[in-house]
Amino acid sequence: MYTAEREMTENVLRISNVNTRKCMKCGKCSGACPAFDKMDIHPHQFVSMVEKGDIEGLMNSKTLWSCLSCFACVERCPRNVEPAKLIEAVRLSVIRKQGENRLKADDIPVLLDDELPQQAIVSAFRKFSK
Amino acid sequence: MQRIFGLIKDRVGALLADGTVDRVIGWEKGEFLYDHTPAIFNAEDDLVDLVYDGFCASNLSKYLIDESKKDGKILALLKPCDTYNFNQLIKEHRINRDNVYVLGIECRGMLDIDKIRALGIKGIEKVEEQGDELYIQTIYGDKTCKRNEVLLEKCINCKGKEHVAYDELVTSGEDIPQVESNRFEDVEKLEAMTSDERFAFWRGELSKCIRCNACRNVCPICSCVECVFDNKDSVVASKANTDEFEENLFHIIRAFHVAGRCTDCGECSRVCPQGIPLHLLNRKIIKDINEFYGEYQAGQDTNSLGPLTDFTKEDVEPSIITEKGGEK
Amino acid sequence: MSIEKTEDSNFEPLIVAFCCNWCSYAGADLAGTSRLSYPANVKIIRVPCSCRVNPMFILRAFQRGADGVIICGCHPGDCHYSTGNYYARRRMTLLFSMLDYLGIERGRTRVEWVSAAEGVKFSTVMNEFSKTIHELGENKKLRDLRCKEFLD
Amino acid sequence: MQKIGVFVCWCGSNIAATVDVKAVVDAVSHEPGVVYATDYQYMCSEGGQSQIRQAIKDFGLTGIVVCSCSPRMHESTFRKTAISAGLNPYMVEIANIREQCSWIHKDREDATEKAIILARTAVAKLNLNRPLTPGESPVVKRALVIGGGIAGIQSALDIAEAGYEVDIVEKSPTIGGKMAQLDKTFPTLDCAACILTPKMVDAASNENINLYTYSEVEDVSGFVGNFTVKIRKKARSINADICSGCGVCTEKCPSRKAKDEFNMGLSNRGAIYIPFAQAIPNVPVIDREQCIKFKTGKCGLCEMNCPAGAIDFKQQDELVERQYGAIIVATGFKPISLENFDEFSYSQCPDVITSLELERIMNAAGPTKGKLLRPSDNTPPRTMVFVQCVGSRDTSGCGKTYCSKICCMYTAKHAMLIKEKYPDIDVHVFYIDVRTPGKNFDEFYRRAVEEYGVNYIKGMVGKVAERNGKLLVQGSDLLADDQIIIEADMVVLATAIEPDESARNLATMLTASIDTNDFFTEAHPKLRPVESPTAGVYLSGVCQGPKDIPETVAQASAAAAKVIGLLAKDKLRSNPCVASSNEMLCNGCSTCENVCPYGAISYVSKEIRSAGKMEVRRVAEVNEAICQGCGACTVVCPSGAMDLKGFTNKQIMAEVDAICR
Repeated sequence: MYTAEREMTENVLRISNVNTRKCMKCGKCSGACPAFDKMDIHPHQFVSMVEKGDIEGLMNSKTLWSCLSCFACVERCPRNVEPAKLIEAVRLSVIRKQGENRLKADDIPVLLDDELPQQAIVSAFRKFSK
Repeated sequence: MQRIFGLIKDRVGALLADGTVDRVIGWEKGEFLYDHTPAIFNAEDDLVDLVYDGFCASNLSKYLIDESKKDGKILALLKPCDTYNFNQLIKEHRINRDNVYVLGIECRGMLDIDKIRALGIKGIEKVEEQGDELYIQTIYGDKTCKRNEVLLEKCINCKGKEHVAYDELVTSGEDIPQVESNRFEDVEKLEAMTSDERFAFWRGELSKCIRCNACRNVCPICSCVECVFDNKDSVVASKANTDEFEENLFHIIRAFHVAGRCTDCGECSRVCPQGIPLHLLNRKIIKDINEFYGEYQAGQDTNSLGPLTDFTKEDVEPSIITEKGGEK
Repeated sequence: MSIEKTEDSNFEPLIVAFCCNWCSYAGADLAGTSRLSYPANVKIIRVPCSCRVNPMFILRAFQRGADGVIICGCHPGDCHYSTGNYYARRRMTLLFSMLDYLGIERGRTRVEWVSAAEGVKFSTVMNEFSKTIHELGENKKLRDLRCKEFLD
Repeated sequence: MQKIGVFVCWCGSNIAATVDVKAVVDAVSHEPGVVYATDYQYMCSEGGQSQIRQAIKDFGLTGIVVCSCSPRMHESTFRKTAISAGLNPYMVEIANIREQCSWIHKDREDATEKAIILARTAVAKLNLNRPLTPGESPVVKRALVIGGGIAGIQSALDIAEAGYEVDIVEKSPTIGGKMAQLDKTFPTLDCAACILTPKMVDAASNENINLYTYSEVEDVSGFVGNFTVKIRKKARSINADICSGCGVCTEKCPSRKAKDEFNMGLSNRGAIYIPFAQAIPNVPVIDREQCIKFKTGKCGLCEMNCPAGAIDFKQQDELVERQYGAIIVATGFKPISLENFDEFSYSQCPDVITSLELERIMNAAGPTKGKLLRPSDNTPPRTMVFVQCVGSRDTSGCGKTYCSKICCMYTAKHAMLIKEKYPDIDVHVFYIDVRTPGKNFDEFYRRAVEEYGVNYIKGMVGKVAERNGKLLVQGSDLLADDQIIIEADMVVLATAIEPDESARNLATMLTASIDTNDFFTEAHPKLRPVESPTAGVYLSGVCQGPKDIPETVAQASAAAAKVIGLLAKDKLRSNPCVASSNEMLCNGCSTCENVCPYGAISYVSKEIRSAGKMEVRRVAEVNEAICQGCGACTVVCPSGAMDLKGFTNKQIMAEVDAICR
């Protein structure tokens, strides 16, 4: 039957435009992930969880917000599966449920500190601006 | 036209005299002043009959198929549009190149006697051509008209004044205005009609055909050793008019036989006694080829593969025609 | 003509199909073995390759009373003779464009690439084509393109 | 007029159920040319066929029409029946009233009427049939093998064994191919050189085999049974007949900068070199880019020191043209380039090597004389990491989509050999799946794990980075759901393999089909794996697809068996339904020549009597052995001079008329 979970998975797949069935479970994404240690669910598991339809698990995971969106997994994946996009899609699902809490562009300078690498700033902005 | 004719005559005389060529193919006076016929001049003094003026529209490259088989060298006077056919015949190994000396002659565009008469000029005795003006002596006094008003259809849609094949060029040095025209104008008009209107148009035109084969006999490309319509045991031919097949579809089959090889020289329409616009059939195929497979001018060179003997993996599918939309 | 051609709905179109021996003829056979049905008025002529179909055959078919002609061949790239269908594709495009230019109804001619494994596609194509021809009605135009009178 | 017999088959009930067979017989018996018509339950059975034979004799039939199942089913059966009754087999036409009539039309009246029309069409065609006899072409009793690796050598040996002459063309200075570079081979761990060099010596000494080393195929023309091949013998700058192979020149040569291709560039070689000790032929070759004599005109030390005076700087390439009956492609493979895989920093760190480079390092004749040392500082490694599927099973476009099939086995071999010789080295292998689908393969892999303690990690390496002399290999361990970093001394990449770069233009020369990965396409993946669709061209070894040595040798012998089968025939029968040109109508315009996919049409000038006088005309001529009968030429020929036997213009027109009557 067409449960809410089914619909959410469809939603994630549509937003991310990722075909999870292409994943051959090689684990290269987890091998290349710089934020691996800070994650409870690891990149190679994103794909199989979305495949199984367990969006809930991903939504409540620490990974969702510790992923740097550095796209190393997308760059290195031999099967073009693009795991990072799944994270972006699930983030969207979470934010859409919570309603509006946009981060304004001019709020950012105050939050910055100098050691933050450029990439982290960009991904932070993308994370919190949704 | 007088100046260029003089230059040609001298040059031809010189080449005949010093033996580079043995004979010359050009035009000689016909019965009337407007129907000069192709003729071969073997010696210098025959050149007195040579003419070159506004009525030498016929394309001499077809005669070179047989002439180039004979030994000895023949000089051919070729207008720019004739050289395209010459190249196409070279590509099809029909002309023996080393037996032909091509003298590319300048052409201002040939005149259509019916159009002159349509201007109300009757009883023509002499036509004097001065640049773009025509001074015509008639039994009712002198008349003048603009050259561009009375050009042949094929000269209105002239493909350009450069010769694509020549051993030597004879030009008068005057600049010749290039007539601006959209060659495919009539084809586009026909395409805009509904299919019933088009069918009525073509049924009207093609039923005028008296099967005199003039179009086939004048076409340089349509020069098979034995034409499929003459060859009794081919699948098509039937001399007696017993079988409608040949009657109905002669023109479409002929258009297909020359598809991709026709240089659009317009001779078929010019010679048709019934005035059927046969060139519109060939020109439609040329327009399609340009549209689907890229600009192609038959006879531009002597080694490219014709569009129907070539392909690319990305050609359009035939369904592009059936799904063209519009009225079925 | 064996059966009298009448104007109304029980008009039986006559369709000639040129099928290339290696792919579409085998596709037709597969449609047969899978017992898929398509109208009986489709008659198949076997040719070695779609490039063997001469425009004269198609014009002859129309002129002799066919109401629709379909040419089937291998998918471009799969031709048994490697390049045959590429030539056929160009020639048929120009032929169809010429027929349309002469005022013949566009739907009367068609090219379809059918592989030896596409029995289902073969029967759907034949059903579709037969329906289109049925709508277009009897082919009068190509029968008398040059004769004066018009078979009304 | 023909005397035609029509035989309508019931096919049990397959036809008779929806087609009124009697009505078809009755309708078709009035057709012009038909003298006999009958029906029978099973035309293709012995009973049916004897009925046909009997009718041919009784009525003196000149042709038969069988209305039955598809010609693709029983055309050959009924042609054999005709031959046995003394009738030309091409005077047989089949009307397909089963697959294309009785099985698809449910209405009995429609089906019967269509069957009548189909029968009438077949009779109309048969009226215009003419007896055809398959052409014959001679077979040159010699085979060509392109590629001198184990595949080429094995094929050549088998063909020579059958008594036929074989030429091997090998582009590198020696035969032996990639296998010569290997140390040991799986699954038996016997040394590659020990099993290869005897075969190389046999190939060299076998009087039926001619070796063309340091040579390439330049042009191939002709057709099955009669190929004409131009071979370019590149100049070695050494007179091979006088040279004794002593190797003095290779020691004296001062130019030492060239990378030794045989050792995968891990060591240098002189400008004049012999690839490896057991090279066949054991003759050096001068690399003209590196040789100081060729570059500056000075030096010539090799010439001075050569006892036999075999050095000849003036030697030029030589073009040889020879005829062959069959060609075997054995061009082999090479590892892919790793420029798209910067995550392994192969080009930055010398200690990150490919498996083929490891073979050379472990080989006794290799750059390190068999001792396992790190290329960077020649110290023995403490920890080694193997990475599987580098560039294989990759649809991202950086690598190859297919599995290279041999890496799992040779990595297990490497791991086992290293652990056996240096037990204290830690060996880790990152794998996605270990694929060991062969005889004793899985047992071999399990020995590596269970007896030798190789650590197999299910996961993939994400990054390899160098930090103060050590290689930090960061990879995932999926079973432990962990990301591990191993400090390794050496990293070996199991690199994907791809066909040799010569494959692409060789395929165009042979008009053999090739797929997007440059592997040669076989005629049928399951039923004809060693033949190319192009008749006379056979495939042996990795040129057809990734495979290991046991399979390559098996395929090499299979290809050889096919070639022997072909060369055993004196004559080859070719398809008689080919194009033929009527010289009276031919314009000689070459349009047909341009569309012929097989180049079967050539032009000759001929004395033709036309209109009473003799005239030399340029006319087309069809080589009946090459022409496959597609008919492209018949349609582009405006005058109808070119026609196709068996499917002539008149026959097809007659079929169209019969259908539309």
